[in-house]
This record gives sequence, C-alpha cells and structure tokens, in this order.
Amino acid sequence: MANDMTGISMLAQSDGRFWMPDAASTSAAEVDWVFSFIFWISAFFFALIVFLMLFFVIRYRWRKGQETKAMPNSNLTIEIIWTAIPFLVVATIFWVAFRAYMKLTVPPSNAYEIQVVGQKWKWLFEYPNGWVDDRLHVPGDRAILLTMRSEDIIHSMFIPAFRLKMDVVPGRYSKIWFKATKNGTFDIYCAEYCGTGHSDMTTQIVVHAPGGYERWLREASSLLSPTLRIQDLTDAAALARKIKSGTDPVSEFIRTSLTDAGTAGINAWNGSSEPNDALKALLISEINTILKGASIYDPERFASVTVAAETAALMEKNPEGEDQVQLNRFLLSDAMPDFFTRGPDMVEAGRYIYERKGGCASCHTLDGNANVGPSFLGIYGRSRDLEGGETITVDENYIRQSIIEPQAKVVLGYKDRSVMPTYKGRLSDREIGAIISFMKSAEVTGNEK
Amino acid sequence: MSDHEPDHNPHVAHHYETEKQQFESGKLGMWVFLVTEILLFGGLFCWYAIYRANHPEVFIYASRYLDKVLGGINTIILICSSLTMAWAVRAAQMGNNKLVVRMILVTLLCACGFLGIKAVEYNHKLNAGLTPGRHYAPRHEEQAGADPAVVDPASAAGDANPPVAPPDDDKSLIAPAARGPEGLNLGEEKAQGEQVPDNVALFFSIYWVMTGLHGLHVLAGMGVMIWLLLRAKRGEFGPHNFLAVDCGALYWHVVDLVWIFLFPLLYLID
Amino acid sequence: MTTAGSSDAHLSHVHIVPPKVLLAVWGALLALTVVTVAVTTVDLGEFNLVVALLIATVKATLVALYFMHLRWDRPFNGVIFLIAIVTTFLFITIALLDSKEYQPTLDEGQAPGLVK
Amino acid sequence: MTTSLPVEHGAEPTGTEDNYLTCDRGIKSWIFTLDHKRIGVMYLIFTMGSFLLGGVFALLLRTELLTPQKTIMDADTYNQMFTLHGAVMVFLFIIPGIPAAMGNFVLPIMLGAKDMAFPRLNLASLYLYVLGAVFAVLAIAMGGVDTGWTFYTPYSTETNTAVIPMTIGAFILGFSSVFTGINFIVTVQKLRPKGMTWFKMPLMLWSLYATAIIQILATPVLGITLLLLIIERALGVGIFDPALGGDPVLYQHFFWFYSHPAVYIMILPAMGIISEIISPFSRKHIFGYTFIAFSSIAIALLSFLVWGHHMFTSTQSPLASTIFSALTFSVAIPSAVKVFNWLATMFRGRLVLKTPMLWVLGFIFLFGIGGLTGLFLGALATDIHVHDTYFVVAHFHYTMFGGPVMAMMGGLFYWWPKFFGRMYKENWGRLSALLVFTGFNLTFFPQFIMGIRGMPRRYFNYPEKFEIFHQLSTIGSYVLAFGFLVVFFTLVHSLFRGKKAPANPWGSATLEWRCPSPPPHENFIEPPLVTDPYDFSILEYDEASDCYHLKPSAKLAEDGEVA
Repeated sequence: MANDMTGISMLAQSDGRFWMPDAASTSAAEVDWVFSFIFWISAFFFALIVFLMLFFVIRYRWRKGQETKAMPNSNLTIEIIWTAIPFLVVATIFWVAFRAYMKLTVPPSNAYEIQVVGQKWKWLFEYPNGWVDDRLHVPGDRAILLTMRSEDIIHSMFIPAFRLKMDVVPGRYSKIWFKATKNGTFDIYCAEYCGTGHSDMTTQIVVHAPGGYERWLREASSLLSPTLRIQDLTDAAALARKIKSGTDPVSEFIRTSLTDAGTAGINAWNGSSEPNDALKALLISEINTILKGASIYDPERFASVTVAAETAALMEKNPEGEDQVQLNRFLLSDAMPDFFTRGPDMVEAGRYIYERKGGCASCHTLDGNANVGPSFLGIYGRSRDLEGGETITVDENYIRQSIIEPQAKVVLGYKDRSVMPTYKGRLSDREIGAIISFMKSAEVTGNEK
Repeated sequence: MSDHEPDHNPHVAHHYETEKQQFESGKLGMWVFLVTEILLFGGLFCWYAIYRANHPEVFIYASRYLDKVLGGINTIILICSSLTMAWAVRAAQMGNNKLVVRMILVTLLCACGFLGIKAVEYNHKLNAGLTPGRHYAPRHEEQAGADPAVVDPASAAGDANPPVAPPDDDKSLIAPAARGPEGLNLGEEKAQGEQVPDNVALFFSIYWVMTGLHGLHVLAGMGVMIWLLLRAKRGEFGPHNFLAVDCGALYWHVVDLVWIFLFPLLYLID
Repeated sequence: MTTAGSSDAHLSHVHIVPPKVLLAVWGALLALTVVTVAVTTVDLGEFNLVVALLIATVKATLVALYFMHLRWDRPFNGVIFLIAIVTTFLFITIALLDSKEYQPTLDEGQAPGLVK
Repeated sequence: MTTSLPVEHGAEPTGTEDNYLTCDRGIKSWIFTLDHKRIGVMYLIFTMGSFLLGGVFALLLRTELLTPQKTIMDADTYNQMFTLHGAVMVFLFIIPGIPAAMGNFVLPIMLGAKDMAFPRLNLASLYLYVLGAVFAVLAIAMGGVDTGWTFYTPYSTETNTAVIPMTIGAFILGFSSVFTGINFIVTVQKLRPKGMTWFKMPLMLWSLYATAIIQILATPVLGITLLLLIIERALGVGIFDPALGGDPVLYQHFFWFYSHPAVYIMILPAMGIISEIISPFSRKHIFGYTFIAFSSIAIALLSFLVWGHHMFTSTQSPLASTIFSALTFSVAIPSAVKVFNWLATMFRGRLVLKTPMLWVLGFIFLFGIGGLTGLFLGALATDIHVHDTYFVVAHFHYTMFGGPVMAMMGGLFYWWPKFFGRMYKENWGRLSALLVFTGFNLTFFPQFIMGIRGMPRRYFNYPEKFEIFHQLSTIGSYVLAFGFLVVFFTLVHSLFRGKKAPANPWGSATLEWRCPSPPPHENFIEPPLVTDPYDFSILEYDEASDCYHLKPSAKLAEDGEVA
C-alpha cells in the first residue's frame, strides 16, 4: 500500500470519489444527483438532531438542587410545523427521485437490443447476430436495451457504474436500458441471492469506442465459422500468385469464379510484392464467396489433389449449411496446402464454449473434483454408472445427448444436485461438436492416471 | 390457580373486576382472533383473485369439473348448521343445557355431512386425476392418447398417458421452445376438437388448497363443538356462563362465511 | 337449570336473539343460495361474477349481523371485523394492480426448465 | 372492591411479603404459570438465548468476510450462516423480543391490571414460541437452510436444504406472535382500571397497542404465505412456480405484506421504551404526548401500505413502485415527529445520564442514521442502485439494531430493578452502552460505503477493493460482542451481588414503579391511583431509602377525588 496514503484518503476510490463508484452512464449522472440531494438533506437533519441532543446533554445536565424549568407539555403550532417540514422534504425527495426513475425506466425507442440470460451462476449475452458471450460488449455511442430472462431462479443484473439493477425472473422478461458515457470495462454482479455460486456470478461489461463493438462482434462470432479470416492466411502472396497465374484445375476454377472486383484486384497486383491489407481482404472475401457456394468438388477438378481423410469423411455425410462451407474449405486446403489454415481450431472453440458461451465451467471442472456436475477430466471414453442402474460409455453420442436432454441419463450421484438446463436450441450442432473435440483433447482427457 | 376472594363471583377469573368485563374481554378476544382467520383466508383469496384475473379461461374451463349439486348441498348444510349453532347460543343464554346439547349435536351432524360430501368430491377428483399442480394428470380423456415416449417412468406408474400436462421431468425435453410462463402445458387439441387452456392445473391447486384449508377449519370447529357438548352435558352453561358457546358459534359462523364465498367463486363460474 | 352465580337475572350484555329472527335469516340465506345458483344459468358476461359476489356479500352480512350478533354487539367488534375485511381488500387490490400491470412482460417464447 | 393489606400509597413495602419470583417454587410453578411476569421473564430468557445464537452466527459471518476469498468456511456454510443469522434474529429475537418479553411484563402493570386478559393464551403463546424455536433448531440440525431469511421462491422450493422445518417454525412463531397481539389488544381495551383513560396511558402502552394491531393484521398473511410455500415445496401446486403458470414475484408480495409491517412490530415497542425512559431521565414531562401516541397508531396503519418498496427491482410494475415509493415516504413523517418530540422533552430538562438514558441517546443517534438512510431506499432512483447491497444491510441494522436492540437494552437496564429487584453497577452499565455504541458504528458504518460503491449483499467472495471495509466491519463486530459480554456480566452480577432495588429508583411516575420491586403476584397490593404518567411533581425523593415516593399532598388530592 502506498505509504503516503493516510486516513480517509486511503479509503477513497481511485478517482477520488468517496461515495458513489465510477459514473459511466447517462443514468448514473441522474442518480448521483438525486443521491447528493438526499445526502445533503439527511446530513443536515442528522447534524441538527445530534447537535441538539449533545447540546441538551451538556447544557441541561442534571446538577444537584436544580429543578426542571417550567415549560408547556405540548404546543400545537410547533407540532404542526415539525409535521409539515418533514412532509415537504419527503415530498420533494419523492418527486426528484421519481423523475430520475422515469428516465431510468422508459427506454428510447431506437435502443440497440441485447438479450441476457441469467442462470446458476453465469450471465450469458446474446447479440443480435446470434453470437452468445459471457461478457457484455456494447457500443459506447448508443442506447442499449437489455432484455433479460432467467433459466432457473431469480437473479439480478447489477451494474454499479451505471447505477442499474433489475431482477431476472423466470417466466418473464425484464428490461433495462442505458447509454454509456465512458469507454472501458465495468463490473457486473448478480444482486439477488441465488445459492452456492451467487458471489461468483460476476462478469464485466465492455464499452467500446465507436466502431470497436462491431469489430469485436465480427471477430468473436467468427470463432467457429468455417469461412476464412485474415489471420487464417498463412501465405497470402503464394495464394494470390496461385489465383493470378496457377495452371492447375482448381486455380483455374477459382479464377473463373472471381467477381469483377476480384478479377480487377488480382490483375492490378504485380505478382511479386507482398499483398497489402486491401488485397488480402479482397482475397478473403472472394474465397469466402466460393466457400459459401455449392460444393466445389468435382472428380476431374480434384483428380490430381490428395483428398485428406478428414475431408472424405465429411463428404460422406452430405453436409449442409456451415458444414458444407467447412467441406469446401477442406477441399481448398487440400488443393492448396500451406496457404491458409484448414478451419477454426475446434478444440480452442470448444474451450471457449466450455468457459464462456456455454458456461459449462461453472458446474464441470477440469481438475477431477466433482462440482455440481461431474468433472470433465478424463471423462471421455470412460464408462460410468447411471442413475437407475445402467452403465454407459461416455462417447460422442452420450455427450451430445447430455447437452440436449440433460435429464435423460444422469450419472449416478448427481440426481439431487443442481439440475442442468437443456442447451437444445442454444448451442448449434457445430458448437456441440466443438465441445466434444475439446473433451477429446489431450488436456481434458488427461494422461490416464 | 387463582385464589378467589370470598365474595368473588365464581364465574369471574381473579384478574377481572366484573362478569361483564370478563364477558366483553372474551368476546373482543374472539373477534380479534377471527380477524386473523379472515386474513389467513385473505391470502388465499388474493391468490384466487390474481390467477382468475390473469387466466379467466382456466377458471371457466376447469370449474365445470366441480359438482355444482354437491357444492350447493354443502352450502345448504352449512347454512343449516349455522342456524343450529346460533340456536345453541340462544339456548345457552337461557340456561337450557339440554337444548344446547341437541343443537350442537345437529350442528355436528351437519359438519359430518359436509365433510362426507367433501370426501366424495375429493375422491372423485383423485380418481379423475384432477390433483393440484404438477400432480395434475386428468384421466377423463384417456383415449386422447399422447406420445408415450414423452412420459417419464416415475409418473407413468400412476397414470399411463396424461394428455394435457406432461409431468415435470419432461421439461428438459421441451424447455426452451415451450410455452412461456404458462409453463409447459401445451394445451393440446382434444379429440372433440375443444381447446383446453394452458395451466388448468392452477385451478385445481387453488381448489384443493382453499377447500382443504376450509375443511381443516371445519374439523377444528368439530373439535370445539365436542368440547362444548361435553360441557353442556355437565350442565355448565347458563345466563352467566355462555361465553364459550358464543365464541364457538362465532368461529363456526366464520367457517360458514368463508364457504359462502368459496361456493360461487369455485363452483359457479361458467 | 344450573345455578347462576348471581341472583340478578338481568344482564345488560346478554342479548337473546328471538327464534323468529333466526328462522327468518335462515330462510333468507337458503333463498339467496337458490338465487345464486339460478343466476348462473343467465349469461351476464362479466357481471356474473359481480352478481355472485354481491349475493355472497349479502349472505355474509346477514350471518354477521344476526347469527354473529353484530347488530346487538358492541360496535367496536364490528369495527375490527370491518378492518379485517378492508385490510384483505387492500392487499388483494394492490397485488392485483401490480399483477395486471406486469402481465404484458410475461415471457411468451421461453419457458425455463424449472426442474425440481 | 375489597380491601387488602392496609399499605400506604407509595410507602416502601416491608419487603417481607412474597413477590412473583418467590410466591411459588419449583420448575412446575414456572412451566404452568399464568402470571404474565413469569411468562415475560421466560420470554426474556429465551429471546436473549436466541440473541446469543444469532450473534454467534453473525460473528462467524464477519470472521469469514475478513478476507475476500474463503477464510473459515465454504460458500454453502456461509449461505446457511447468514440465513440462520437472519431467521433467528428476526423470528426468534427481535419480533418477540420487546413485545413478548418486556411488553408481557410491563403492560399489565403499567395499565394497573392484575394480569393479561387471557393468561392461558399468554402461556400458550410462550409454548408456541418454544415449539417454533424447536423447529428452527431442528432445521439447523437437519443441515441448515440456505435461502436467506426471506425464503424467496423459486430458490426456496428447489434448494435441498431443510426449508420445510424452518418455515414450519416461522409459521408457529407467527401464531405465538398473534396470541400475544390478541392479549395486548384486549388487555388495553378492557382491563383498564378506574381512572386509566386512554390519554393517561403511558406511551409504551400506545406503542404496544399499535404493535398488536400489526401483529393481528399482518401475521396471518405470513402464516398463509409460509403455508403455501410449504405446500408448494411438498406438493408442487405451482402457485409460485413459473413452470406451472405460477408467479414467483407474487411470493414477494405475500411475504412483504407481512414482513414490512413486521419491521414496525420491531420498532414501535422500541419507540415506546424510548418515550418511557426519556421523560423521567430528563426529569420533565414528555413533550407532545398526543402526537407521540397517535404517531404510533399512524405508523401501524401506514405500515400496511408500503410493502412494495422492497420490490422496486423485482420486476414489479413501475406504477406500483411509484405508488409504494410515495406511500413509503409518508411513514417517515410520524417517525420524525417522534424524534422531534423526544428532543423537545430533553429541552430545558435535567438530564440524568444513567445507563438507560445512555442507551436512549444511542438509539436517537443510530435510529437517526437508520431512518435518514431509509430516504435513499424509499426514493425510486437511488434505491435501484443500492437495493440488495451492503447499503441495505447497514440501513436495516441501523434501524433494527440501532432501534429495537438499543431500546431493548435501555428497557432492560431501566426495568431491571423492577424485574429482579436488584440494582446493577451503574458504571459497568454505562461502559457497556458505550462499547456497544462504538462497536456497532464501526461494524456497520463501513457497510454504507461498501454498499454505495456497489458491494452486493450475501456475497461469499468479494472484490478486493472492499477488503479494508470488511475488515473494519469485522473488528467492529468483535467490539460489539465484547460490549454485550459486559452487559451480560453487569446484569448477572447484579442478580447475585446487586444492591436491593427500591420500588422507584429512577423517580418515574408510571404505575409499575408504585408496586414493590419485584412486584407481588397480582402486581399491586392495592389498586394504584392513576395519575399523569409523566408528572413528576407528585413525587418526592427520599434520601434514606434512595427511593421516590408519592407526595402526601398528591395522595390526599387523589384520595379525595376517589372518595
């Protein structure tokens, strides 16, 4: 602790404020004003009462032989006065606080909506594009509306820096809105007692500078996406060269599939210099268009390409949607190895879902200690006894079922613990696949004790 | 416990001055106690009011499963018992202990009749699966047939195919896509094509709890009456000593009052 | 007849209800019960509930005034009885008001799997 | 009425005749006693035992919070600990504390009656209290409860802890409280002796009467709430379960309809004690008697209209919140009126700073803070921020501890000579008041700061920036505990070594000081003369016996009037 800090100053907050924490929203300013208003009124009355009391104690202390001075036992005028004054004071306080409350309560119509889910003991935030995160990211330059619901019991969303609090009640939506005035990271707490992990149900809100939020959301939500991102490019120059002048059927296919802008961009490039960011972005966008299209597989086109086992396995499944995109990316990667990665790291994505989006970590540890649910350490491939006597091997199917229908097959000894909610509709197949990949990874399977 | 002074009225406890003071204290005490009874039921009426206001369709639909005739007979029985109880007070005031005994006996009989009919009703509800909350599993439309795969083994033991309300263990199967605060009861189309509202179980929760608590009060009232009966048999009551009968009667009338409201609110909805 | 403590038979606090009154109240209660049932066969829409409650209130008043002696009792006992009813009403009204207000926020799309 | 012993009014009793403690002996004479004083004493012992138990829980909690992470217990134990602390303190200590323990003892005597209107009901209420306490202990033995004392649904219907025994316990305790209330109302209404008009009643009786109104009107709703909770948990009727169409917020309406008025069950009798002590220790007539009396009734009635201020963030509708906020502020007015009248009573008085008065001064200071911080909580905008934080914890400790506990201690030291006929060591008593006052402020003032800065309540782990405040608070709690240890030793010491107490050691004019200390079985040797309860001019000090007596002139005037 800094040695020049003394007394009260040691107790003050980093920004020098003593009572209220950092004020980072438009409503915080309102509330702080009401707070100071009431604070000074209270301080005045408190000082008055204590002063009078102490003054009387000293002035009228009992001394031998002194009699009480005569005084009437009541006085209607004075009673009316000290009934009326508190009445006026509290009426004013009510009015001031009510006005601020109305501003707090009624959201502007153009607010940007983010869905919030409270569950034991985790906050999840669902962004308009469907991405779910365990931290609340918001743009700093517009009003935000949080529409909140609970998966289990009552929680309460509390953002001290914004002076906001609202319970999250099962069976109904509750809403709060705010407009941040400062960029940065602020604490979020659960303020309604919700059991064992109540005090761990904390997270942060990140207020982004203009543009930052959109960038973050794009980045974050592409975590599992099989489309190509800039950072997936391992050799942009080689890729561009291949597209510009490659003679193999795949390169020709790409060249013919380019949009006009893509053709123009490639032609403008000199063919030897390191591609600049604009060209890289163009390449990514062109390739992604191809990836998102129909299957690029054609036996003739891929005749000279060694198709990896992984690619073949996926092709067997006649994939659709994102898996179809993934298949195209595998095929392209097979044809042009070393130019870009084969796809998102499913283990890493799984870890992200385990820790954040799915919130698995709040009940399932990785260290072998049972929490509310069984630990994930070494669970994959092991056989477990179930409630009801059955025995089962923890394989992909079992994990998938446990995520979608958690109560279907409960491991022995976990029936009475806190009950896992279903993730059906909350995690995509691909995300469940990522979790399975994560559980199969060396870190989680452990080194077989 | 108290040592009576020589000229102290034997009907008056040591800490009272006069018989009137004692009588009025007793009466006042009883009334204050009745206040607590009214507020106790008040909570239940609040429950009723809120759910009826929010889900009127449930009440209209479900109340037809109550038997109006039995409810009506019970109302009449209770009114008659109130009369006999009021008469018992009159008899006690006049010192006619024999009449007190007879009147209380009739009242007791009425109470037994009330509970007997209630038992018939309850039995019918139990058999039909019209039980409260998550135990609700109506059987009167068994043929409507639900997907057997949805039934969990625990509740299947009691009832094969609950068509309206899947038991709670189903929730995980349906949860996020279900019907909201109205719960998971997917008001399915009945065979006849009639729409069953969501959360019919709520009505039966209210029905069971309200009539159940009322029934408990009837039982307690019967206990009081047996005690009064024994005292009347000993000829204890007279113009100076009828407070016990009076208070017992007040209690019984409150039981009647509650039923006077319960009957139209539960039985006479559609 | 049992012994009475005092020879003075006249007691100011005792009011004996005449049989005629008891029987008349009883008859009125029975008649009102029939009316309550009969009214349900007429469809008055929202008013069915109002009428049913009105009749029940009249019945309750009769019981309270005559069977429960409130008509002849100390007024204070009636006052506490009324206070109880007023308090109950207050409770129901405010709770109902709030419940009606937040109805629209109730969650239509999602039901949390609240499992015991 | 018949004449009994020919004792002069105000004369020092000879001390040879039996008092309520000695008139009957043996354990049975206590278990089956119908004497309100013995029932009061037993209540006092049980409530103080509960206070000790709740206090131990509190010390364990505070010790756990010394460090931001685990210190001496795990999260689940911590959750049970604060639940038990709350439940024991509220249901077993504060609610019965002043009315059932002290009120039972002093109400009939202050009124000039021989006993409560219904002594058997009074005993039954004690039995129910014990039964309720047994269930609470059973719940602790069955592994405790972790719902918080409010038993909020749906958590309370799904947790695996012993919720049912605890709620049954609270349900039974509710009935105990109702029985006490019935007795108070009927006793005050019907057992007033000749001359004791409503406006000659000591203010304590007004507050107890107001308390009883709340007990009668609010407690049954708690009863039905807990009953529904038990039924919900046992049978799943769905009333509070959203999955079955129920409404968890409705539980909060039900619960606070009782529990907010319950706050006034705690504070009203405390305010009565303050009025009782402040006047004799200022040697001056209470100021604004009628306003203090009616403010008690006003508080009792208004208390039923404000319950929703506990629910501003509960998703209660903004309309209801606004109405409740406005009504909440109305309760502030009668409370303020009382404080001003107390100050006016001290004005130009002759303040005797003995132990009871020190507790009273402490009360005014602490309750002042408690009441004024209530303004932040009643105000809509600020409540949103500080609700469910340590600010609320600090606020209700300032009102619930700074109010009832300080007053109860004041009352205990004030009536101790009357209860047990012994004087305690004055300086020890003063020291204990000072220690408790200091320890209390050190414990709870830092919690205001934490709360405003956003420290949520019921947190097992907390952010490190709050550590210093938690540590101050914990140290304060140890000082507080030490203060109560001093209280305990002072009082117990007096029982064995204390000087014999005269009938009226403080020079109070209320009736309980006219009968010997301790009072005889039926309270008064002969019916007392009812005088203005705060007119001290009718008393004179007798140095020889260190006791105040009625002046002969007052006696004569009254005698003449009576004759």
